[in-house]
Amino acid sequence: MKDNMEGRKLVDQMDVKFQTRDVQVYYGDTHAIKDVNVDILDKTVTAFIGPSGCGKSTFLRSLNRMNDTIPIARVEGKILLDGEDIYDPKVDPVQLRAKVGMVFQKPNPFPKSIYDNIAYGPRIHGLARNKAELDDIVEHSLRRGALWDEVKDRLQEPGTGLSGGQQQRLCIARAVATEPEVLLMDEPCSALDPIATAQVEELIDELKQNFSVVIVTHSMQQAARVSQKTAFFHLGNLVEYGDTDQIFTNPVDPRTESYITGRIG
Amino acid sequence: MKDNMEGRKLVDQMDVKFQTRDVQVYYGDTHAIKDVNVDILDKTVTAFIGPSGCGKSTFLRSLNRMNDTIPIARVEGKILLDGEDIYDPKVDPVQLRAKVGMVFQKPNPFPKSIYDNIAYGPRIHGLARNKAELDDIVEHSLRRGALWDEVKDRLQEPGTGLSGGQQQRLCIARAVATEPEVLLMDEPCSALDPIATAQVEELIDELKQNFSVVIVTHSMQQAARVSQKTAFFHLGNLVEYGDTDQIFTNPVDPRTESYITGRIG
Amino acid sequence: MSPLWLLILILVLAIAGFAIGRTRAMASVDDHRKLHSRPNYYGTNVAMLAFAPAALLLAVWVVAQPIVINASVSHLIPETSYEDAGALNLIMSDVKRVAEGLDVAVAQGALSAEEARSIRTEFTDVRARLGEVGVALGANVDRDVLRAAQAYRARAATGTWFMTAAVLIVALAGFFFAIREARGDFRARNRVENGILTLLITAASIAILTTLGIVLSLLFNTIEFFRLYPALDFFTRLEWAPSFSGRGGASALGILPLLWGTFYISIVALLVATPIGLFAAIYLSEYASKRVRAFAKPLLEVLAGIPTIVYGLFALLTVGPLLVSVFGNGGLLGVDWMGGGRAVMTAGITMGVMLIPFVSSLSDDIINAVPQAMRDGSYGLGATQSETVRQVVLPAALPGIVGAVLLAASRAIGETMIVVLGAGAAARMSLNPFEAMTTVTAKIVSQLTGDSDFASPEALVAFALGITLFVVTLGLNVLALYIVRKYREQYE
Amino acid sequence: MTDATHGTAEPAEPRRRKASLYASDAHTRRRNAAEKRFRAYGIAAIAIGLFFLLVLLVTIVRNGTPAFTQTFVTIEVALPADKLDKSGNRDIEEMKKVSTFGYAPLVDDALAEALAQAGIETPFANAKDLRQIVSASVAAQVRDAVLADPALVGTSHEFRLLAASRVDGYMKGRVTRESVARDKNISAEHLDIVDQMIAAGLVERRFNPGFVFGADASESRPESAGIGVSMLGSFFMMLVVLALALPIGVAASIYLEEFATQNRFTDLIEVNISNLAAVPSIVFGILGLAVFIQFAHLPSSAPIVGGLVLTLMTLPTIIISTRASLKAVPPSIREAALGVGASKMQTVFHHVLPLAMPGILTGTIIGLAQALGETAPLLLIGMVGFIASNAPASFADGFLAPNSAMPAQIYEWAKRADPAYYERAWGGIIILLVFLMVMNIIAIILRRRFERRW
Amino acid sequence: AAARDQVQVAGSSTVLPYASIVAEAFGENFDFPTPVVESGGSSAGLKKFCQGVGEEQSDIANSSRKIRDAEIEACAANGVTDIIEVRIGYDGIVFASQLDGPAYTSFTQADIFNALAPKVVVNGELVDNPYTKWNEFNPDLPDAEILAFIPGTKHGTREVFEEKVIAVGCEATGALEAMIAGGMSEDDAEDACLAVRADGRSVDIDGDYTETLASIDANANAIGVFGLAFYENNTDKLKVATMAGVEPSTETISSGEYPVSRPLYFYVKKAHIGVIPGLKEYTEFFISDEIAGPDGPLAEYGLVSDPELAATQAMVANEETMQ
Ligand SMILES: Nc1ncnc2c1ncn2[C@@H]1O[C@H](COP(=O)(O)OP(=O)(O)OP(=O)(O)O)[C@@H](O)[C@H]1O
Ligand SMILES: Nc1ncnc2c1ncn2[C@@H]1O[C@H](COP(=O)(O)OP(=O)(O)OP(=O)(O)O)[C@@H](O)[C@H]1O
Ligand SMILES: [Mg+2]
Ligand SMILES: [Mg+2]
Repeated sequence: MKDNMEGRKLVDQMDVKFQTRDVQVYYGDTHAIKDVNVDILDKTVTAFIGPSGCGKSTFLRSLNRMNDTIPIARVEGKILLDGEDIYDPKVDPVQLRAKVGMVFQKPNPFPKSIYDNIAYGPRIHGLARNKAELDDIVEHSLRRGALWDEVKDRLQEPGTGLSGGQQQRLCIARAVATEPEVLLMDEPCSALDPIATAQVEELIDELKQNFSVVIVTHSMQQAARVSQKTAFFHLGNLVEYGDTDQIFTNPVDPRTESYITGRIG
Repeated sequence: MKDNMEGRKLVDQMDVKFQTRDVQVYYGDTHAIKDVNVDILDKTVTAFIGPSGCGKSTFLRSLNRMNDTIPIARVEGKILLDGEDIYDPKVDPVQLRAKVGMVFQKPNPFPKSIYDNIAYGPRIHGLARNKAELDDIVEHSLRRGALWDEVKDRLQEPGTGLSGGQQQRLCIARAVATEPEVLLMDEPCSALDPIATAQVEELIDELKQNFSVVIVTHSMQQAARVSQKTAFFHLGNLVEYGDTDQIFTNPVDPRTESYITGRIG
Repeated sequence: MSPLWLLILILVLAIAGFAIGRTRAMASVDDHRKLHSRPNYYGTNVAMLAFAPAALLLAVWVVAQPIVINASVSHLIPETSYEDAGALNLIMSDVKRVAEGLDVAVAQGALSAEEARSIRTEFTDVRARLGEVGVALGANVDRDVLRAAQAYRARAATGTWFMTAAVLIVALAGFFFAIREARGDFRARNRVENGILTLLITAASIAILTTLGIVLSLLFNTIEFFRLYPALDFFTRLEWAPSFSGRGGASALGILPLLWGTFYISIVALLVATPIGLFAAIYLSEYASKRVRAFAKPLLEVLAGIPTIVYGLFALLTVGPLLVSVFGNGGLLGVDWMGGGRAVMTAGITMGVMLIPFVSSLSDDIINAVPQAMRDGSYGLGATQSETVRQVVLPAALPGIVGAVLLAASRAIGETMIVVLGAGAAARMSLNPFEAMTTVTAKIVSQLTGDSDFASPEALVAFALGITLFVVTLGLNVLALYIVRKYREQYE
Repeated sequence: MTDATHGTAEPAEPRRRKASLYASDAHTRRRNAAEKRFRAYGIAAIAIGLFFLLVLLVTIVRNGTPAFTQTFVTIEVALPADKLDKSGNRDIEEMKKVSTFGYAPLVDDALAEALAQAGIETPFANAKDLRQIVSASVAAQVRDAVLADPALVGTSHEFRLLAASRVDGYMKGRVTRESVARDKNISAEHLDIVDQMIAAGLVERRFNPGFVFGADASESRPESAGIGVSMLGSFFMMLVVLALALPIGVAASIYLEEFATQNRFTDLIEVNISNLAAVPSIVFGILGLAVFIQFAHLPSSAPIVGGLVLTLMTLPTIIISTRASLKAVPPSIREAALGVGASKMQTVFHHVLPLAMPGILTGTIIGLAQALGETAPLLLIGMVGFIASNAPASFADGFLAPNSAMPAQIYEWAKRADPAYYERAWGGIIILLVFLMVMNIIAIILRRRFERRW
Repeated sequence: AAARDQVQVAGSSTVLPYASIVAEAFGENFDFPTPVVESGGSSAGLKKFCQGVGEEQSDIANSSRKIRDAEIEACAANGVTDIIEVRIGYDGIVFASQLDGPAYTSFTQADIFNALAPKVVVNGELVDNPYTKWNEFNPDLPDAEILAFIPGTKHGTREVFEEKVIAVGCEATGALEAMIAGGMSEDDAEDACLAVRADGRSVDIDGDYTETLASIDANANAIGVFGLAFYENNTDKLKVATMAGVEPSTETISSGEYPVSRPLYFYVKKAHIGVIPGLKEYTEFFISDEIAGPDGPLAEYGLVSDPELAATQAMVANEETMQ
């Protein structure tokens, strides 16, 4: 209860979606995320960049409590969504995750048909009143995921029989279908060709009109193209966070500069 | 026997590693690869590019008969490695795969320690005489895979507990450890940051001194940087194959041009 | 040399071969990396070639030699002394017994080897001499039999000699052949793996052999049964009432009420075991802490290890009366559905309890093997754990779970003790699950272990029941396989 | 819970927008309720399972523990030479001629003597009437002692003799004075004597090693029956089962799951195996009798035959569970191994099999449990009945000499008329379960080591 | 294979207790190993016995009934021709109920028939059995629900029960006559007499007496059919019913006063005598006065000893086979 009050106090800007305070994540003894404080804005695309293994995925997963599923993972500090502490015992992680959708780094389609993969979220959240509506949602989501044309004739085939990039887009479409308020995307374009990438970036642009999007990417170009804010992680630390333009043109921290210019990894 | 003779006849250039003639791949009724004829040269890096779902992985997998593991997949046509038909019943796919290593699109570490992940190949192929040699191989491979520094203190931890990019590098290191003559890499850098990418590209460059490398990539820049030959696939067809320079500067087929300039996907 | 010693000898040869093959292969190349396979494969190849063919020959020989000798010796019996093949058979078994008896006598020192070769019925009471060493003979030994027996022994000795030679030759041939092969470019691994594959196939065909054995061991008596009892009655009659008083065909031996009881009871058992087992499995693998799981799972498995007689008594003394007090006359519900404690429900529920671990433990392992990424994908969409389990994990684990349930069903069909004590012995065709019924299996056991005339249809019917049940379950299994194939989902 | 405190009933709104995380909407509440129900089902399922287990175990233990103690009578028995060795030259062959019928009166006299010494009056004129206090086995016990040590003849020796089952039952509360009224095997007078003997310290109830280690006894002397020898029978059978069923089962599964191409033949094998699981166990007994005893001429009543039959019976269980767990290993693991040039065989043995191990071990545990508790097939191969052999003389004898098995022994005891056997049957079940646990513990520990998620 | 050195016995589980007592005493007193006595039913035992002559075949079959002609033929077909039949005594078959239950003291066969037959004679007419309580047809019997646990059709006891109780009752109550009068042939009527009602008041027990006992335990009014020996070992739980006023005991049965009993047998393969060590000795020991006599351990256990034991002893001594 006290936490809660405090939480509410912290919300001063209305367009802050996520506030994190001194977040630490441990895997057993490994300290994977150290003291991360970041405010993620609403209706904004935030990019997480940083060398492989620096903790981007870990931090991203802590934003919708996906780390709960890893037995050895432990999160400390405070993460507020709309001013509410998501690690509060009163919070139902299920509801949280419905609000904060996620696309994983490794595509993980269900061993079901393509249709059922997409329809899964809407079904459990009761987003469709009938079959026709559900069909609509599926088509719409697949279109947004830039996959519709490739799979429209094989909706009943298993999602696991798709190519790597197709699976990735399927997972994007699946996440979009539940209409989350925040979408966390872990390298959503890693297996996509430039055109598909462009389509996904378009989708991200469209989503940001109403929602908040957080994207992990290794492509500076992509970060520069789609995001308004960028956070640079290094060895578990949030080194720098600010407007994307500023980070890419005029980074404050020397490490950021080295990374962007390709000197540290 | 006859096939074999014929195969030998076809070898006119000594530096051709793979020759494929009218290769077709089917998944059940889906015709995923159509009439592909391509000569992959020794000591050369060949890049496969093309929109997602066009059949790059499928074709790559048919080069070391990994498609054998998919019950519904069927390969027709002729694929010659050093003039010998790899689909000849006399050919031992195991030996073939030891010669033709592979890095998969989705990182798939064994649920074993990092050390054992790397050491597995050398062990079964008897590449090390003793523990010290094996340690050497593991270290060397991890270094080549640009992962050594990150994992040298946790070699006994499970490979599945690594970050996405780390897993990808682990799989690269694992493939390199068996010293294959040809290395097939399916989007090896998709989850890597620029620096790690550069290191892997360096590795590829190094490998091509002695071996043949085939790499699937969605990054035109990467293809241009590392490869000498480029093959462009579209909807299961090999649209164009030639010197990388030529493909990127002066493509013959309009589809290639559209793809490279970002108009079709 | 006796087969056992021969076996040990070739085993030693194989072990030596392993070492030699390995060393030779390593020596054949300057760098062992140039070997096609790992050195151990070369060693194994030598061991395999030295051992396997020789052992196989040995096995075949040990089986075939008596048959061959039997055939050759039977010519020594004058044709006048027997009427038909059956009688010759009898005489020959006597011959063998005498021959073995002589062997035993020699081994025990009751006869010298020379004596054994030369004794004559005219001068020695062979039966008595052999009786002294504890060899049972059916009748006094006549001259021809003894002569044949002596010939039998002589030929057996020669045969054994040849066997020793042949087996050793084959072993050595394999040995040297493989040693010669142990060179760097030889594909030893492929050879060894083919050997292993052969073993695997052999193991798989044991199932076929068992089936064949079962069918054959039931078939003759079944045919005999149908000679005595009309098949049509057996398959279509709705009554099961074997009689005792030698009233011939008065027994009613219709299988249908038994089959009905079998399926009714099995279904009740599965209705108990499947949900409980499945929910237990889900809880153990998805919700329970490691601690709880490590403790609850083996405990549940104890249920599978409690002897069925305990379950039977449990059904009879606890479950039955309990059910009667609920569903019986003057029971809690005020209905009078249940006359006595013995009922389909009693047996079904008890059997269900026994089958819980079959479903729970096996399913738990399978559910646990579903990759975490599947669950993550579902949680990431805001699914609750139960939605994840029901819609993602269970479908992925379905083939294994079906296997577990089928196994439980099989067990239910094959169970006897619980049925006898819980459901009774009376065959009945009724829809009321609170009535006593019985199963095919229970009747197989009771007719086999009963007191009726063993040549009568009442006893032989057990075999016909066995084979019919076999065919029926075969059909059900084909159906199950078909269904599983249709709904199979593969992850990744 | 959360929903309870924040339970403002909002109208059900399909798309939750900007709702507080702390307050759940109706749809989520419904889902959470479903979740809780689901979880409760799980707990309930386990609770039901464990409840039944508890009930069964309590029944077993309550009925079975009395079997572990037994009532003994300790008395001096005079061993007069004129009765036991008439020739007087201590020739064993000669002494063997005196049968147990000759020894029985000695025990009667000893009893009478002991009572007299303790000052207990007997209403019986004839010492023979006292015989009903001690077991029918005591004459044999004395005789064995004398034949083992002929020097005892002519002396008095103290023996601890088994009390008769009725006396034992009296000590354990099973036999009461009312029930004795119509019992011709013992009378109230005997019980009076026993009461006084207890007071005099001649009768005591103590742990009975003979039950755990001894051999079966006939119907008329339950007090001397033990389960030890049949435990050895079970042990040797389980050796056979483990040595054959596990490797054969795993090998067959590997072939079917990893190597066999799907065709009619493998379908046939597959259907066959699941069908074998449904074959009643007694049919395996018929098979065993026909194949192993009548065709292969293995000795009947021998644990080796029992082991072979049980192996065939257990195979389907192991194969089905092994196949299911092989199937559950994700294909990406296989691809990874094949990709570095491992052969299929290596892939299976190095990667797939270890990952499938938990399921294999579960199948083995369940299969062995089933095999260990099975009676019906043993009925046909001659392992059920009165097979009071002694412990096997050698390892090979363990497989070949006639023996029974624990479940068969328990089954036999449960059928016998004397209620003392009923208690022994339950006691046997306790031992069977302990045996089972010991057998499974290794498998359970191994299974925990192999368990992992990926 | 090493020669078998112990006597191998198989067969009836009714004879098993007696055989095991004898085998045990035999093992204690002779140098021969204790015989192996398998149970498994008379049918299985005789089948094994008739499989053939030889070391791997069994020596003795215990049987709770006389060997049948068809079985003798089957034996002969397998070369088992010389069979010695040994009758060891009689098994009394008794009715008993819960100790605290109603007292069934004045049974006759007719009462049992009236209680358990599907059709009975009421007022001279053959009707579907209307009775639910014992005292409805015999006021001397208790006012208790009819419930009987009778041996299942696998048991030899059932045959005795049918012939010595039900069939007798059928005739006594006039049901047989009524059936014949109703147009049945004599054979059919005799058959029909033996049926029992199927409405759950008569329950077949395929298991053993322990199962019957457990069933009785759970049903206060029920009566069950037991062997005399079993009853005598369980007097703490069971109360025996008299039959035609006679209480069953070894004495009343051997004198023939108590009508329901059956002989028990074992069969010896003559060909094995003299070759299987101890076979003859075991056979003689079994029927010696010390063992099978009225004061021997078998009688003590509940076997009704055979008044003509001496004749059997002589027959065994001479190895007289069945013709
Ligand atoms: N196992 C499979 N079963 C059925 N169809 C498949 C399977 N794998 C791939 N396909 C189909 O074959 C086509 C080619 O797939 P492939 O994986 O080769 O594409 P790709 O070029 O590698 O694409 P990406 O860049 O997205 O990885 C696609 O349409 C895909 O859906
Ligand atoms: N399940 C796990 N168990 C143990 N350590 C882990 C686990 N997952 C990640 N780590 C470790 O935590 C650190 C951060 O990992 P994380 O996955 O967040 O990296 P990342 O920034 O996403 O990298 P990448 O770009 O390669 O995906 C790494 O050192 C990684 O090895
Ligand atoms: Mg990551
Ligand atoms: Mg691909």
